[in-house]
Amino acid sequence: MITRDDIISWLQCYRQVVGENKDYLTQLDAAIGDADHGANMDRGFAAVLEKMPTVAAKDIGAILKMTGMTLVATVGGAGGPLYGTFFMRAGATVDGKMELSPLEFLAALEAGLAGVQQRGKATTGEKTMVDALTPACQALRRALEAGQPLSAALQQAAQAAEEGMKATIPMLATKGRASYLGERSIGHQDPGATSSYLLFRCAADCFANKNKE
Amino acid sequence: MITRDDIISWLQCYRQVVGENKDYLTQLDAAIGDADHGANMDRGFAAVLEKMPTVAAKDIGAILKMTGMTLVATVGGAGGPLYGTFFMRAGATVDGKMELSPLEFLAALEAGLAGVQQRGKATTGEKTMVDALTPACQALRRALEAGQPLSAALQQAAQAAEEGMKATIPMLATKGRASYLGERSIGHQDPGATSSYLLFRCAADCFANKNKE
Amino acid sequence: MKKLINKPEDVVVEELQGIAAAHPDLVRVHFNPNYIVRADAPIQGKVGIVSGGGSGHEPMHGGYVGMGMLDAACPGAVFTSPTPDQMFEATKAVNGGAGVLHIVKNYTGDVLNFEMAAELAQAEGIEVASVIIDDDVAVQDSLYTAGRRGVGTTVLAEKICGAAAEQGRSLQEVADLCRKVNGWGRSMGMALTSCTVPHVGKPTFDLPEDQMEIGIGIHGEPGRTRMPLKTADEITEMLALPVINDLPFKAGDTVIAMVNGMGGTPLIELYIVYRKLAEICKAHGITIARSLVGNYITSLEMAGCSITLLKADDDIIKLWDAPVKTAGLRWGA
Amino acid sequence: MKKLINKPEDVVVEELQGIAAAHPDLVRVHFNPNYIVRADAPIQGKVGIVSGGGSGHEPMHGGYVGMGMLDAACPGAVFTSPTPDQMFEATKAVNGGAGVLHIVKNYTGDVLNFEMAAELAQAEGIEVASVIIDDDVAVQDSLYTAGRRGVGTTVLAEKICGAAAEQGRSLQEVADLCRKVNGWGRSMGMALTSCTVPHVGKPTFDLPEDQMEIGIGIHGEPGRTRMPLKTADEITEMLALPVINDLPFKAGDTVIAMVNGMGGTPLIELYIVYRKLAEICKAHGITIARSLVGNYITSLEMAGCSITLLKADDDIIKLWDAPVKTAGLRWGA
Ligand SMILES: Nc1ncnc2c1ncn2[C@@H]1O[C@H](COP(=O)(O)OP(=O)(O)O)[C@@H](O)[C@H]1O
Ligand SMILES: Nc1ncnc2c1ncn2[C@@H]1O[C@H](COP(=O)(O)OP(=O)(O)O)[C@@H](O)[C@H]1O
Ligand SMILES: [Mg+2]
Ligand SMILES: [Mg+2]
Ligand SMILES: [Mg+2]
Ligand SMILES: [Mg+2]
Repeated sequence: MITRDDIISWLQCYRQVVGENKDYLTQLDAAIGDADHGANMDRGFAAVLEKMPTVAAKDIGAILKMTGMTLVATVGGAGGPLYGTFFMRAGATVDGKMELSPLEFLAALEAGLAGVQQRGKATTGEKTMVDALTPACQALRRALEAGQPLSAALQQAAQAAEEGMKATIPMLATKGRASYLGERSIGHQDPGATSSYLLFRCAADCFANKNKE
Repeated sequence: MITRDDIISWLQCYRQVVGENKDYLTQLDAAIGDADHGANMDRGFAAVLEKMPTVAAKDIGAILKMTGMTLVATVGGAGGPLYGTFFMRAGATVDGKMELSPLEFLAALEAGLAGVQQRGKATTGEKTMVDALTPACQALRRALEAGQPLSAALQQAAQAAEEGMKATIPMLATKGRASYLGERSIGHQDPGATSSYLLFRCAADCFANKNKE
Repeated sequence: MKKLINKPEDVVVEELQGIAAAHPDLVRVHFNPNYIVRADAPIQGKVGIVSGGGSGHEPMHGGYVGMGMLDAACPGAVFTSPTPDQMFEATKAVNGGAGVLHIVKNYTGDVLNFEMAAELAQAEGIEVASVIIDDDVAVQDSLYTAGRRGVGTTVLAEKICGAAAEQGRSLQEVADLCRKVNGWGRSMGMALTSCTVPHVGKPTFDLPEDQMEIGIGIHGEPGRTRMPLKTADEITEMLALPVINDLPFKAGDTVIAMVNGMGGTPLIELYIVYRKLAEICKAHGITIARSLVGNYITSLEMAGCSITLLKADDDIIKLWDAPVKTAGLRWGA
Repeated sequence: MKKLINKPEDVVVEELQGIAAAHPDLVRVHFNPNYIVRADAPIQGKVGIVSGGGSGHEPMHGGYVGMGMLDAACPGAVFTSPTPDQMFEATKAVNGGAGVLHIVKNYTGDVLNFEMAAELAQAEGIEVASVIIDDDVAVQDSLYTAGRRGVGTTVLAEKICGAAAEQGRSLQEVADLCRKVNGWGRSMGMALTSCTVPHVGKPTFDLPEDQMEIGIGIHGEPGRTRMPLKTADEITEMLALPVINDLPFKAGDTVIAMVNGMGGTPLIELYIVYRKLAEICKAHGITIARSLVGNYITSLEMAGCSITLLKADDDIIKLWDAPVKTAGLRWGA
């Protein structure tokens, strides 16, 4: 089972990884966007970690909803409402739970993805975070349904996210800021797909010892 | 005697030399001024040459006055009124003359210098054109009074102008735009002193074959 | 990075403190969440108008808060859309009972954050209408993409709708007018240099000394194409013709024309561009009834310009001429 | 050189054509000699006010021609004082029988050319008074030197004297007022970058990425000292304290404050400077009654700013608040 402490360490891990990759994400955004994705995500997750004490005794749903609301309130840009919606929707599906089965965790992530797609109206192939989130969720479902342990399943999800992220490179952007560049968006990796890959990478790393469940 | 054709070829020579030294003069002005002295002088003397046909049959006084008035009307900056006054005053002293003795030419130049000093209120040692014009006029007077031929006298005047120009390098500017720089004006050659030196250099070159007078 | 700033992270807050100190007669600045409101807000019975977006486009939007234009502006981080709480609080602060119009530039971030704010405000019983400005002809329009960016027409829409709200028109009327202005306005921009986002510390893109970017937005992003630098006349044509042909503006049309500086271009150059734009309009039989030349919607210190034409009928011209009293645009008051 | 221009030699004329096209309601532009006059000049019985100087300082001076400010402006080549025929013709064009005031910035070129123009106008029987603005505290004042430069106070003097002339004050009164404003105004400026004079094609000076120039004028010239880049707060202090100490401005004084951009600095930075200036004034007990934040007297695309404080009595404040209708400064009309 995934405990609330696991969820918190996942968010802590992600906060750190975002900090380390701030310039990298910003650089990706400079090429086809407006050079703020790294700073945005960094600001948002710093705020999430600061707010963590407010959910000290709360359930996983509360933690994830706090995460989403904090992102919405501090990030701005496209990333704020999209990642905010991701975590708020994920949280709503696991309301009141103090631990999650792998399939419950998957369901939360899938609800998050659905929220992103509903808000952003993007589908795969448009060079957005959806291109990393979608294959990641799919791979996770496939692996779990095939009976693989969570840690292995998350490794596959992270790998699928990475492939999805890389697959954005040759894409022509049709959503988000990169779409304004038209043909010039081709050849660049999408910053949001990159931060989404990192989110799954962190999950895989954090839950590496969850082999048994 | 100096004929009106000599005067015209002096001005033509100067126009060409100013054109050739436009960037040099501007560069000097960029260091301690506002990077326009070359363009200013070039614009002014191009206009003078264009107006030359209007004094086709006129006397030397008229030619010099036309030169001064044209400079006033086309140069602007400090250089415009100062060089303009120089030529207008010089012209006024030789009104109606179709040729000049060397001493008459000297008197015209001295009147021009006096005009510059009256307008600009600068004396020697202030890092301006006065620092080239003054020793040049003095050297010319000394040489002519010592009975030297015009060409030799003008060579000495040009040399004195050059020395005066170089002497502006270590000076602290107290007049003109360079004065705003305070101590930082030290170590740079004054652009106006440079253009004044070139004026005497042209006279020396143009009147080189006036040995006999 | 050469900027008159203290710390990159303090840029927006310190700017807002400066605005508060400089214009107490015009505006109040609220911090946490950050928004700028008219000093006399809310005005009972008047439609409130709220806009907002990333910072770095000054005077837009904060400079347009005041009588006859915006009731509130919500500044995000530099080039980053503000967050919903800002627009939500600003909407409450300007609601005078006649509803609130959100003027939103078409960027995914702006649209999503304003959308969330509108949902929150509506949940509290405030009537909110949202109009999206998408006037940038450099971007191909399509139902299947994010669509066109909102650029110069935003300024004109804020002025014109502000005047209409001041007249006492209803939310529906002001929103319809805003949609009309958006439908009749077209813009295109170009850059001679990139700009430097404070927290990034270096230019967003490198642009060689002999190259320019055509079809840029207002976030320091590269444009649609990079090409060798051309003369002001050629550049003006490259911007004006796509604008004219897009609506299309026709002989006999009357327009409001804006030549906008991106922040680092001196006014002397903008007038050179305006001169050519006036020639081009004349050649097309288009009458420029009113004009703006200056820095109105910028990208930090970017050098470059944009051109906006807005087809104008009598109503629009009258609303344009109505008094406006803001830090960034002022006449008749 | 990256500029929105056609040919360097056509910059000023094309800019003037642009101004003429953009503001036919405000001004007429005369070519050969070049000057900009109020559309309704000459105004019978009103003192005419003429200023001028090199181009490249836009909106100064052409942008200040109109009701309540200048009657005419004479633009020279970029950074080069205009020639006497321009001021002479402009003086004749605005003379409404009550005499003409020349507001002259203290640069040798400006002073000499205006002087010659005044002589020509006086010879034709026009009463001319000249007031020289020399407010730059970066330059040591002395009877034996060219003295201080005229910078920011010029803009304030033009506004205030323009209002006084509009009220019908006599030439003597307007000239005395102008001298008072000059006596009560002090400025200082700094640069983060150089600027590029069009016909030169490269920056006037090189300034390394980590250096700035303090005590600059408005002609792209280097300043009094070069030093490592500092924060906005430190820079504001370095400009404000010499300004405050020079007059000196004292506790209890009321001032008009201007934070002026040199052309390439975005407004967001100017407000950060204004914030600190307001703090400093407050700490000195100085009340800022009115303020201007923006590009008012520039050096082409130079990045940097200047600070101007003008001690203001009731008369000056009332004249400041009077309506003004120009391209560069407008309120109440
Ligand atoms: N409509 C959308 N749906 C899903 N993701 C989107 C959408 N628009 C943008 N994104 C994602 O957001 C990322 C940019 O985020 P960020 O830089 O924070 O916002 P902004 O573009 O407003 O500056 C893009 O790289 C892309 O992955
Ligand atoms: N008061 C003065 N008297 C004599 N010469 C002066 C004076 N002021 C300036 N100059 C000369 O003018 C030159 C600058 O001319 P120019 O660059 O054309 O004018 P500006 O300084 O107005 O740009 C200086 O190098 C100096 O020699
Ligand atoms: Mg971004
Ligand atoms: Mg010069
Ligand atoms: Mg952004
Ligand atoms: Mg000059």
